[in-house]
Amino acid sequence: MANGTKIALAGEGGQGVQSVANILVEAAYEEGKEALYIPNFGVEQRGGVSIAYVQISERAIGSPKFKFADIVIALSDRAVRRTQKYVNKDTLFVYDSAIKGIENDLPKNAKKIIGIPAIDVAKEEFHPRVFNVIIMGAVIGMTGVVTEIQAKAAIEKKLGYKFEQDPKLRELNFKALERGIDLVKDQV
Amino acid sequence: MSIQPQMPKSWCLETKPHKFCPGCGHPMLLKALGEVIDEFEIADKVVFGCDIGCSLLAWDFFNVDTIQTHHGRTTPVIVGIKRADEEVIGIAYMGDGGGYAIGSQHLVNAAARNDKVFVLLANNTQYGMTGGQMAPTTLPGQKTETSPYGRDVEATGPPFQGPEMVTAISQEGAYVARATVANPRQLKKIIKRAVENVKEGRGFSFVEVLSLCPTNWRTNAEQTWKFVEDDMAKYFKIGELKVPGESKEG
Amino acid sequence: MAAKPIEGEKKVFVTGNEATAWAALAAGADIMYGYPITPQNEIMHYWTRLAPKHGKKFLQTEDEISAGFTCLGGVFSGKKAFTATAGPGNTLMQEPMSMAEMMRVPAVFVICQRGGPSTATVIYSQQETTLTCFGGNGEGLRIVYSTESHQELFDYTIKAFNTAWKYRFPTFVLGDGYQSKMRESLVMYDPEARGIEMVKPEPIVRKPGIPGVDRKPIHLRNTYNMEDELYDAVMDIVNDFKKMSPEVVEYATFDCEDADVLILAHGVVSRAAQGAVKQLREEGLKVGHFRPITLRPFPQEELKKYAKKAKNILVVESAYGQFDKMVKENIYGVSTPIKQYFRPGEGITVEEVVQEAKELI
Amino acid sequence: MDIPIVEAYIGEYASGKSENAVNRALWLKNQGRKVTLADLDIVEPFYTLRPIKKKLEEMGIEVMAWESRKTMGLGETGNIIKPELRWVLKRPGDLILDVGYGVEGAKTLNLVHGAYDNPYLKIYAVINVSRPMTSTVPDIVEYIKYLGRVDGIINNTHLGDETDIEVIQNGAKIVNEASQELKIPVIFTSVEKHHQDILGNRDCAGNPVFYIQRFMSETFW
Repeated sequence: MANGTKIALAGEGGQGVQSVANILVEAAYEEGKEALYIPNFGVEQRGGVSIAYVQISERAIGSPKFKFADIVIALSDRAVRRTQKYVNKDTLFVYDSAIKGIENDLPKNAKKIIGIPAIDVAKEEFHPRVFNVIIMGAVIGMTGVVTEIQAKAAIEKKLGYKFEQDPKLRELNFKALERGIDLVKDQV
Repeated sequence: MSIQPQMPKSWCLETKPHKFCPGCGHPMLLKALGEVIDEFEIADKVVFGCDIGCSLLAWDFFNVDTIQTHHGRTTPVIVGIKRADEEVIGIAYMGDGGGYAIGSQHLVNAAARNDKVFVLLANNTQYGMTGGQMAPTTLPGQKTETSPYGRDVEATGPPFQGPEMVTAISQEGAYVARATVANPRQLKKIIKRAVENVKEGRGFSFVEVLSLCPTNWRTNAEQTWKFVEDDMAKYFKIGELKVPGESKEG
Repeated sequence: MAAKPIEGEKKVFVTGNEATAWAALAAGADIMYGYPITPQNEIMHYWTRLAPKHGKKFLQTEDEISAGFTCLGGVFSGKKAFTATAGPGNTLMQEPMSMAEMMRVPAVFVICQRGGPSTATVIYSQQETTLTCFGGNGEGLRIVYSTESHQELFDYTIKAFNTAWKYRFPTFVLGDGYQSKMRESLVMYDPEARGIEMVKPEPIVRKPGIPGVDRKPIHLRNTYNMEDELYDAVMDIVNDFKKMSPEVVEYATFDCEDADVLILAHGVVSRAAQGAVKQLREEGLKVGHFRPITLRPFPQEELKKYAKKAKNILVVESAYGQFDKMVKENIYGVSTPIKQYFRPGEGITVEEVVQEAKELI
Repeated sequence: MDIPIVEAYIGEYASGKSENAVNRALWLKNQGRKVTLADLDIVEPFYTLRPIKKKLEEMGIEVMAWESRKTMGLGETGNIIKPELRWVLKRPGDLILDVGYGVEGAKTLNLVHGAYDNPYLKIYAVINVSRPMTSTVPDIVEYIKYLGRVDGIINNTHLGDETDIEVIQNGAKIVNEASQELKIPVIFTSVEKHHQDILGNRDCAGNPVFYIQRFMSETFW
């Protein structure tokens, strides 16, 4: 953490990777850390691979772009292929184990490759819409860049207006977060 | 020359005699405008913008604060001033090239937004200052330096109908008319109504004035008036096209 | 209507475009003129949300030519006016910018560089450096601040209004798509509460009194008849620019004094250079970094001093040599070898700069 | 008072109208006549008489043209004619009109009050065979017809510094053929002074030769 944690989150447009990144940096900022988040926007914003570059650190952050990530999270087949270039020997490479046909595309040089069943868990245990919150939990679980409490506060800040109308949603989101943390518990 | 008694008060004496060609339509138009500025006593409220082209010779013409801008860009400069200072009576002065060709997007959008400025455009059917090239308003068959065999409407389109276009796209409160220097009384009346319209904050004002360019038409006095009264009038209908809530001056 | 857009100081975590809009408000800007183009849009979005609450105005124009010219109109009437654009919009806006240069119109332009040439990408580059500094048919008599962070976007947007109105030159905040779109923290503040003196704007036309009666009419032009007449007009501007330069020039140095390798970068790329210097110094390598903050006027003497001392120079930029050209022009006569690392339209990382610098040791 | 000489020089872009007009005016002046030289070039006037106005006036010719310094906005080239030009025919003495080029040709003279009613007016078309638009007999014939009224032709064929006798004589031959076809006389062939020793007083087609000095090279600024 001294030099900061660099995270590349990649998925299909609509999977919510940008909002995970947004909530994550918000939480880090609230916790008093330095945070920097840069979306890759542009043509890929709609219907392409969406990548969020996040850096969280105790110290001031330098270049918004980085060459290698400490953690890569790839949530689709295209995202798996697209994010290989951010992987080096120190990278934890996380992908969703429900993605098919990528066995040969997983990076060979990563420190560790972790498959998590987030898509299935979301579908079976929660609701497909909280898929990205599960992912957020996984990121927190692996990195500890923010505390669970702070993450929940950030979610509350972002979705509080919805929770007020339907308090069950709060519980759903918070449970999803916890489940995400749980998914990677023994992996790192 | 003892033209002094006829000069509007708002004309700047130090810069007279002016630099327009003998027989040019601009001074006639600027005289009508000067008289209107006098009658409304608005010299301290007017910001006058002039374009590139012969209209720029008006840059020091009036005892009125004046900004000479770029070709086609007088409308946005005056709009910018008006948006920042609502008390201004903004007048953008240009030729047919500045208004209908290089600056047409600005005319269209100022009209569509109903910006409360007055765009005053002199139509003399060609680019005078650059040496008499074809303009959007050039008449069919008219010879210019870039239509040496006469304007071919098949290839270059017919004369641009400016006030008609502005009428179609402008909003409630807009004033649109076409006048001619051949009828000075009506010209002044129309300019006065156009100025009044922006002065009262009703909306956008646009007046096209059929003007004279004997220099580039290569016409003598008789031919000059014949060109504006007969030839141009065939394509450009004189009169008010849009008047906020009132009857039109025909 | 709130009394002041920002009371005191507050730490925030926002995008760069948001920071810029807030800075314009804090600087007391009266009106923004703009035309949509990515990655600039959110400056307009935030301005249009914030402005009416503070009695400020906005006009969305038909194109960037108009955004530029209406902005000059706003300044003529004595208001702090600004506009923002990027890429092809910057290209179009050169026409009004050159009029501002000739007529000494203190308009403020925020540039969010995107990829080029042509439409290219909406993401990021440093390829509008030459255009912003020297665009139009003129001599580049403009003040250009190249920022590296949200804090600087905020600081220098405020400063741009003051410099513009103090010296009467069009003034530019040269940012980029990364700075526009990324989120990071900064401290927003009320500049006056920090003791920053805010330069008051004044009408350029419609000064008090009736023209021709109480005072002379103001007749402004940008057209000249004769070579010598234009020469005098341009040289007046050139001389004012030279006179102002020592007061306006800004730069930052990082371990330059004993540096064998001197890394040169501007804008957001400087952050990668700073990161590289830190890392290489930790490894005991004598590497420094010089960053011009004003690209116009350029900190020529200051750069020369360090460039002379170094054994090698490394120029790093997200363009193909635009900054490099500027560097060479300004260190003319210095014989230190120059190596280039050009990534047109692409972000540059600490790792890349480290690797390039190491090759020079 | 003797019969005034009133000549208007017209012709294609860069055919040498102004050069001939200036030399003609100076020649008349040297005959002890009073001469006014008037600039009627309204398509590209910035490149004509204005820059040498002062110099010509010092040589004793009255020049009626704007001075560049006094013509705000004429940086856009500008073809504003001086009001006095309209009445230039009322002046005593000889008058040389530099009309310039343009699609309307001699029609420009409409701008001078009474020009077409003036019994002394001669309109001369200046032709340089080395110019691409007037390099052959048919081209010249078509071009001169297009100009409207033309009373005489001036052969001003040259290639600048590369002019030699062959170029001049070839021009004389071609212009002469065109002249016969148009039934419009060749008034003279104009040639730079330094060719005088070789060429003599007549060109190969028998036309008189008028020796000139170049002034217009100074007008490009």
